[in-house]
Amino acid sequence: TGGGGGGDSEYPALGNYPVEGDTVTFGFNVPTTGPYSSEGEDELRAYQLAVEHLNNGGGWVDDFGDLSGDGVLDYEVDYVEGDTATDADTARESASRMIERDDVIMFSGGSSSATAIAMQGLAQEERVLFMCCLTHSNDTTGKDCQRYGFREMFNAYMTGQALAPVVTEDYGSDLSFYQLYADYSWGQTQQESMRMFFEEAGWSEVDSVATPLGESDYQSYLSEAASSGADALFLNHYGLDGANSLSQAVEAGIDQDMEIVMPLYNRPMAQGASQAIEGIYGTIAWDSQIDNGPSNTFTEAFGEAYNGRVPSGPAQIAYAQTLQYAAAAERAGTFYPPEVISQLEGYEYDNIGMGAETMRACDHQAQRDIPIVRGLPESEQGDGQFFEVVNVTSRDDVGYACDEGPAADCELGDDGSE
Amino acid sequence: MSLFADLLGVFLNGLQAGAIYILVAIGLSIILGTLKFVNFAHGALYLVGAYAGLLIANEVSLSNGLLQRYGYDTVGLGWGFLPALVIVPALVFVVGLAMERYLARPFYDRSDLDQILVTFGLAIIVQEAVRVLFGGQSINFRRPGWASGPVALPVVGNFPKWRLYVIAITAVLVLLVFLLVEYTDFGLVVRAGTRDPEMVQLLGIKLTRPYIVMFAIGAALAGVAGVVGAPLENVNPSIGMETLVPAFLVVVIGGVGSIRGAVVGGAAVGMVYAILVGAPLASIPVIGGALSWSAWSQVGIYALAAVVLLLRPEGLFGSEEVS
Amino acid sequence: MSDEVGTSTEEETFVGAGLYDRWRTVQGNEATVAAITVAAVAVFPWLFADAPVLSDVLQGYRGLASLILIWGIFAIGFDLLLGYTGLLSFGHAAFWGGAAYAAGIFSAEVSGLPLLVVLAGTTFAVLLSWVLGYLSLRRGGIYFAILTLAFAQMLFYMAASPLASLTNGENGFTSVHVEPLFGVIDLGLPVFWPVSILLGEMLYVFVAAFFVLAVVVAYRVLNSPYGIVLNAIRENEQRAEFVGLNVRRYKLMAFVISGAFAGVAGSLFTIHGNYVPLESLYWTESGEIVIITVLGGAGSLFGPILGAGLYLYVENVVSGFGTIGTLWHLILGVIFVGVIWLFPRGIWGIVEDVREAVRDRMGGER
Amino acid sequence: MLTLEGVDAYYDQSHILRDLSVHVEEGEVCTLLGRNGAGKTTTLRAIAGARPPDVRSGQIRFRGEDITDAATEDVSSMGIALVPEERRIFPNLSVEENLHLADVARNRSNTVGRSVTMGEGGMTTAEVYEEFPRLEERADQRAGTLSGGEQQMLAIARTLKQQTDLLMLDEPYEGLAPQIIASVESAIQRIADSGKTILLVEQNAVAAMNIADRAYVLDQGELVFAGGAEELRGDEEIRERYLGV
Amino acid sequence: MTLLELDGLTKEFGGLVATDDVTFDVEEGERVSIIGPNGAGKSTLINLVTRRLEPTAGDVRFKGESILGKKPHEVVQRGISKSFQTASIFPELTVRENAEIAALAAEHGSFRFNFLRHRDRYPAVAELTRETLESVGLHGQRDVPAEDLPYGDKRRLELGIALASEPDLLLMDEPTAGMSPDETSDTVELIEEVKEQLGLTFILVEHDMEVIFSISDRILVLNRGEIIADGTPEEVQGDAAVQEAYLGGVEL
Ligand SMILES: Nc1ncnc2c1ncn2[C@@H]1O[C@H](COP(=O)(O)OP(=O)(O)OP(=O)(O)O)[C@@H](O)[C@H]1O
Ligand SMILES: Nc1ncnc2c1ncn2[C@@H]1O[C@H](COP(=O)(O)OP(=O)(O)OP(=O)(O)O)[C@@H](O)[C@H]1O
Ligand SMILES: [Mg+2]
Ligand SMILES: [Mg+2]
Repeated sequence: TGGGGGGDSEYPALGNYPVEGDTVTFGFNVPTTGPYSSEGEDELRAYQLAVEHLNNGGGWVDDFGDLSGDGVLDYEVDYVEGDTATDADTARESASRMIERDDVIMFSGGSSSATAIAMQGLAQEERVLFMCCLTHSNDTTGKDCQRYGFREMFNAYMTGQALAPVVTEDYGSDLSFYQLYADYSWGQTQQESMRMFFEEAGWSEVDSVATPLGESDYQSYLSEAASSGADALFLNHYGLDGANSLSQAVEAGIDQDMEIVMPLYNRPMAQGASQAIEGIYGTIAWDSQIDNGPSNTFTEAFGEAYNGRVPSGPAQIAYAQTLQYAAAAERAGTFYPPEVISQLEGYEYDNIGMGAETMRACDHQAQRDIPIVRGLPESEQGDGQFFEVVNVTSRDDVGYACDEGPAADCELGDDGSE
Repeated sequence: MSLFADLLGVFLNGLQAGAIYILVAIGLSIILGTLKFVNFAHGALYLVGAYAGLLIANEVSLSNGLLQRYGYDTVGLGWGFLPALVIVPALVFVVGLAMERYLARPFYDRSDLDQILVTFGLAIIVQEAVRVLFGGQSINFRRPGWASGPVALPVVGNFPKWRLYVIAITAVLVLLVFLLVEYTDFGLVVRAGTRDPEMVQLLGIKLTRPYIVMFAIGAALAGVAGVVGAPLENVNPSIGMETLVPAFLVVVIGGVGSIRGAVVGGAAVGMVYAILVGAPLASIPVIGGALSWSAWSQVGIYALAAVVLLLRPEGLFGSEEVS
Repeated sequence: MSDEVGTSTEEETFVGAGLYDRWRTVQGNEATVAAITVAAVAVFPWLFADAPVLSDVLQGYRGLASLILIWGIFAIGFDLLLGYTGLLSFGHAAFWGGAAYAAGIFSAEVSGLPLLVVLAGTTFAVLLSWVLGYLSLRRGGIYFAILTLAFAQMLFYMAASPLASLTNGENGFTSVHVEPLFGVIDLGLPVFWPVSILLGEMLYVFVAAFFVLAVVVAYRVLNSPYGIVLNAIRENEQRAEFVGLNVRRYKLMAFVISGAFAGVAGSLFTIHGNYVPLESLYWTESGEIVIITVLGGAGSLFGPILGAGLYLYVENVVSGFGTIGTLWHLILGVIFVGVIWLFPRGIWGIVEDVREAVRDRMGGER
Repeated sequence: MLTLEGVDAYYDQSHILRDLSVHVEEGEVCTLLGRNGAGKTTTLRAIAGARPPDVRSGQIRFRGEDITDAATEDVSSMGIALVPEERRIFPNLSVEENLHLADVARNRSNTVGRSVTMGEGGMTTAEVYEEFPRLEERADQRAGTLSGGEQQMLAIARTLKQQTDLLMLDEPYEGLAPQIIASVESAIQRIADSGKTILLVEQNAVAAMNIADRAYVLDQGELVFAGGAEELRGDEEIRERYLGV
Repeated sequence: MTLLELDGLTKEFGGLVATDDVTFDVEEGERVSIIGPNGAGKSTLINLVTRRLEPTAGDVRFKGESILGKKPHEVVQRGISKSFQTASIFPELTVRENAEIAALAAEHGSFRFNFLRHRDRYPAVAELTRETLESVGLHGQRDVPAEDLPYGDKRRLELGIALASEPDLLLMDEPTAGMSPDETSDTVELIEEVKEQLGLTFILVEHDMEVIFSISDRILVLNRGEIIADGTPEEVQGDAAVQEAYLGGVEL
């Protein structure tokens, strides 16, 4: 190799290319303060692990054919951290510091769609690649998609598709349901896809009511839901909102009369709602219970590095995204972003524990399987385990064409090459 | 479902939503009314009450924050919920004493502006200290069986038990404070001092002690609000500020210094909120059809405050100051 | 009045004092203020981000330099209200964020020409501050603070949900589209060499031009009749009314002027970031500008700018320094309380005290 | 019993009392006369420890103890009571509550944990009502809604309940109808007869002379006359110049 | 010409009647003093004229036009100015700036959009400021912060501020309160001087009889909100009711 970015490179300068010196810097921008800090810190552990493996081998690096375990393109990998505070404004500032001051060649992070979308926009402007971590909004690879952003995580649309078959099989195919949704883009798209796919499956929507983002008291809404006479309640809330709405629903005895479904789980939510998640269906990014080679390798490596800690779903995505970037750069033989992008677009892989996947070229959305889980009883929770995986819905049952669903609104923008 | 049941449900929801605001607002209002002290750190007392309650009642496992980093993976005494309910008010009372003595008193003679700023700064410090120590994550405040789960009410149906307790606790505390202020010598001195502190002193009554006690009572109420209110939601470092802003609105709506005002103001905010969310309006589409009123519920309480202030600047039960 | 200055200079017996007096008149000169500001703004980004030793210590970067200037504009305007008129608004996020959204939406829907975008955002902020000011100024003191807070929060919740079709809600407004300046100069490109060594991108020049303008305008306002009228209102509102001044209209004007500054800053923020975060309307943003202004020194022209620099530096650079970094909020809170307690005139006040002390020392030697 | 020595008092920068020396003997009725703005009220406030005014030099002693810088409530609990000018009743409290405040001050069990030492012999509420039957009629009315005269009665009545050795009255007849004045006058007379010391401030020299043993006349904060009541009656010039008669 | 007419002016505070059906006229060029015991309602009366208080009943006419419903600053713009009981100045501003504020209000009216024009570009304002400071003898101290002035000078400045608004009618509430005899006589002189120079009409509230008798054409005596006497100093001095209510009628 050697075309990595030194003075003799065949590509023009673009973004932070060429890389100066003999180290290449990655930026990891996660919430280390704020409501998602516990998740952010787990992601950070995974990122650090990824860098460690890239430089010295270990974990998936030994299995990825493209990676050597001796840096990337012969550059040693260094990294800088930033704190998004789960706030789009802060995230963007922090990212621009990495790009401007620390000359990162790639950055990653997320843990909320707003921050991911904000950072992805910056990536496109600055011509620095952004590997999205945890972001579930349709918009990330829909109307706010970018040439310089890639998403491994699935989205709200796919969650609806994945949940419908599993839930209807368990509860029956002719139930009526009531939806509460957080009144912002993620909540709205989540609510729409739940309605679409559950009505397709034979259920009928009684009503759906918007709740303000950041609401902490759902009692009034839940009373309305309880008196609607519906058979099931979908709580399209995420993070703290979700922890509150779910635990308050159980508190109000809604689970006695209705089936509750929580389309998207994350760990802070499970910690917040703890006993209330028992038996409640939802989707998660990844879970250590998923039993296959890459999953087990990762769980093991992570545990080894961090005192036996069990990695969370976002940690797995963080780790995967870092290695995917490095592998693409190796395949491209350069850090020149347009070349790396073309290596990632349409890339087929089966090495991160979620089955065979494609990073679709038309919207940069990974086409992959989706784990369906139910919450564990409180007594069985702990050690990073909150759910049991009941099914992994195959990617063949979810997804949409490039001119359908969110992808229809996606325009990727140019890659900045001349 | 009958209209009656609907309305009753909305009423009950409004009441419980208002209850916590009332508890926080009363202290805020009394302190502002009697001591003429603007306390933006009152929400921090709510926060302290919530975390103190949590740590007394439960054993909490931390997943980040400074404590966790230094090896304290689980913190908390785990003594149970009832001891927390008893200890927290006393604890926050003491915090209130200290706050009056060391923060408020040096600022009595300074402008409102300085008072707002210094207490705002303190609120940030407390919130950030909690965040640094315990991490930013939301913690579930578990309660024993008698205080959790639903109870079947006639007409309304299932209703969370703890919320009924909250309404009851609020009612009892409000009544106690009301009796204290209206029917005891201590209250008499405080009420007199509100109007003419110098004359009270001319009669030979030292005011520093009643003032510090009043401050601490206001603080303790916020602490109680924290320990009874936090279990409704999850506990995290920003709940203090999130409670403070609406509580201030309640004070302003009700009229500074008036217990009655705080109660009516709190109930009004709760009701407006419950009505905007509730069924009678939820089904009426706004122009454009797609939106329902519930999206306006937060906007609604701020609008209520703005309207009251514009029409009746001194608040519903406020007295026009004679300058 | 000029003859008076002349006489007093003549009366001075000591050369040193005469020089000092002349220095004061020069210092009081608007052109001088503008020149000093231009000079400072011209070397600032280089010193901050590229200067040999200094920048390694500071760990600054150019994007932050322009952001500091943008917040500086916001803070200057806020101080006209807080420091000079004595009104504490807890709702200035409404004008900052409102202008940011207005500018963003304008750029997407009408025209992305930077000057027009700034004009659109500022106009919106002016109109909004006129309405909110009219309503909030019905009451003073703490009520004013809470009313402004309530209106701003209302706007935040509206932008978050009911108006999400316009604002893109929680995800922030992503469709900002900024065109080249006058249709020809791309803001993202470096200025011509060698000026680019100092100034970097055109965007900085664009922002810095507004910053200098803001300083000059604020200086003008403070030296116009408004300067003393606003001061008079702060010191003794009732007396101001009883010399025949329409205090409420002057307060409203102060509010609107500060809204206009916030509007310019908010619009520049949109152009700077190509994106409008929903948080720009949240009350914490109002809290930040209060902290910045008070920390820097309310009631002085340059104090708040210092405050903006310090705050943003701590927020964006110090926050990355390991353990201390995660404590940055806490540390700022402690400093803030300390400043209010011990140095109500802020950092600028300390600077002035030191200057005074040095001058006294020199005077003693004379 | 009470001595002021060379007292200078200020409101901010305005110099009100200038080198004032006054003394009051145990058991006497002493009056302080002077035109509007002469500084009479200021003197009483200075004694009572009310701030402002600000006493910058001189000394005030009560029974030998220096009370120049003592807190208001401490002065009060040493047995000095002030009925201030204007009707400083508590408008938001009922008449009964206003009167009860005096009990609170007196009764150590009712104050918030502070021990109080006070003189003997204040009236009970019943006695007060006997003295001012109008107040009994209005016992439950908010004091702010009383007429001016009734408010003045209440202000005096409140202090009559206190156990005081030295009673300072600032224009107690202000705004009272003649027959009420008579009743207040006789009440004061009775207090005086019971051996209490009284320092009475009046503009109405006639009324003051009726009960006073000794008089001081103030002008622009300076003492221009000190002597027996009889002596003042005889001093045409002082009366002419400083009392406007 | 009749400058000011009060017609049945009544002000109640809660139950308390502070001024009770007060009716009187003030002619142009007249110097009227109002005296009366503490709480008689003198300040209340002044505040009613300056529109700081809203009357319960009655009317106030200035130059033949009712000023009820006007804002205080509008009343000042029409030519009623007030000097305050306790020194009401702008402490942190310099003496010159204090006078300048009033001069601005006089020259520019109650409000103007002129925030982008330098202060020094208004010669008329500067001129008026200078004149004012000269007439109260503070020109020499113009650059001193007002709070550093001795008390007597503060009162002068306070009077200067009132004069700078170029009033037709000047209301003065206890202008010599808190002054030493020397300061008082200086102030009397100052008032005399101003009265000669500007030919002002004024209403003076004072407790100091020397001041009152030396400068008023007419004295009104107020007691418990009612006018109990109205006449020349000699007439008032001889009035029995006044003796009784105010001067203390020492008939021994
Ligand atoms: N709070 C204050 N601030 C400034 N000056 C004051 C204050 N109170 C009183 N004065 C002034 O102090 C002087 C003396 O006032 P004081 O009230 O002692 O007079 P007095 O003899 O009681 O008069 P009166 O018979 O009118 O009650 C007056 O000139 C008055 O204006
Ligand atoms: N804002 C107010 N609220 C209630 N009562 C008031 C108010 N202002 C004045 N009063 C009452 O009205 C009456 C008249 O007061 P005013 O100040 O006019 O008296 P004054 O003649 O100026 O007395 P002084 O000579 O002491 O200045 C007094 O009894 C006073 O207590
Ligand atoms: Mg008096
Ligand atoms: Mg008066």
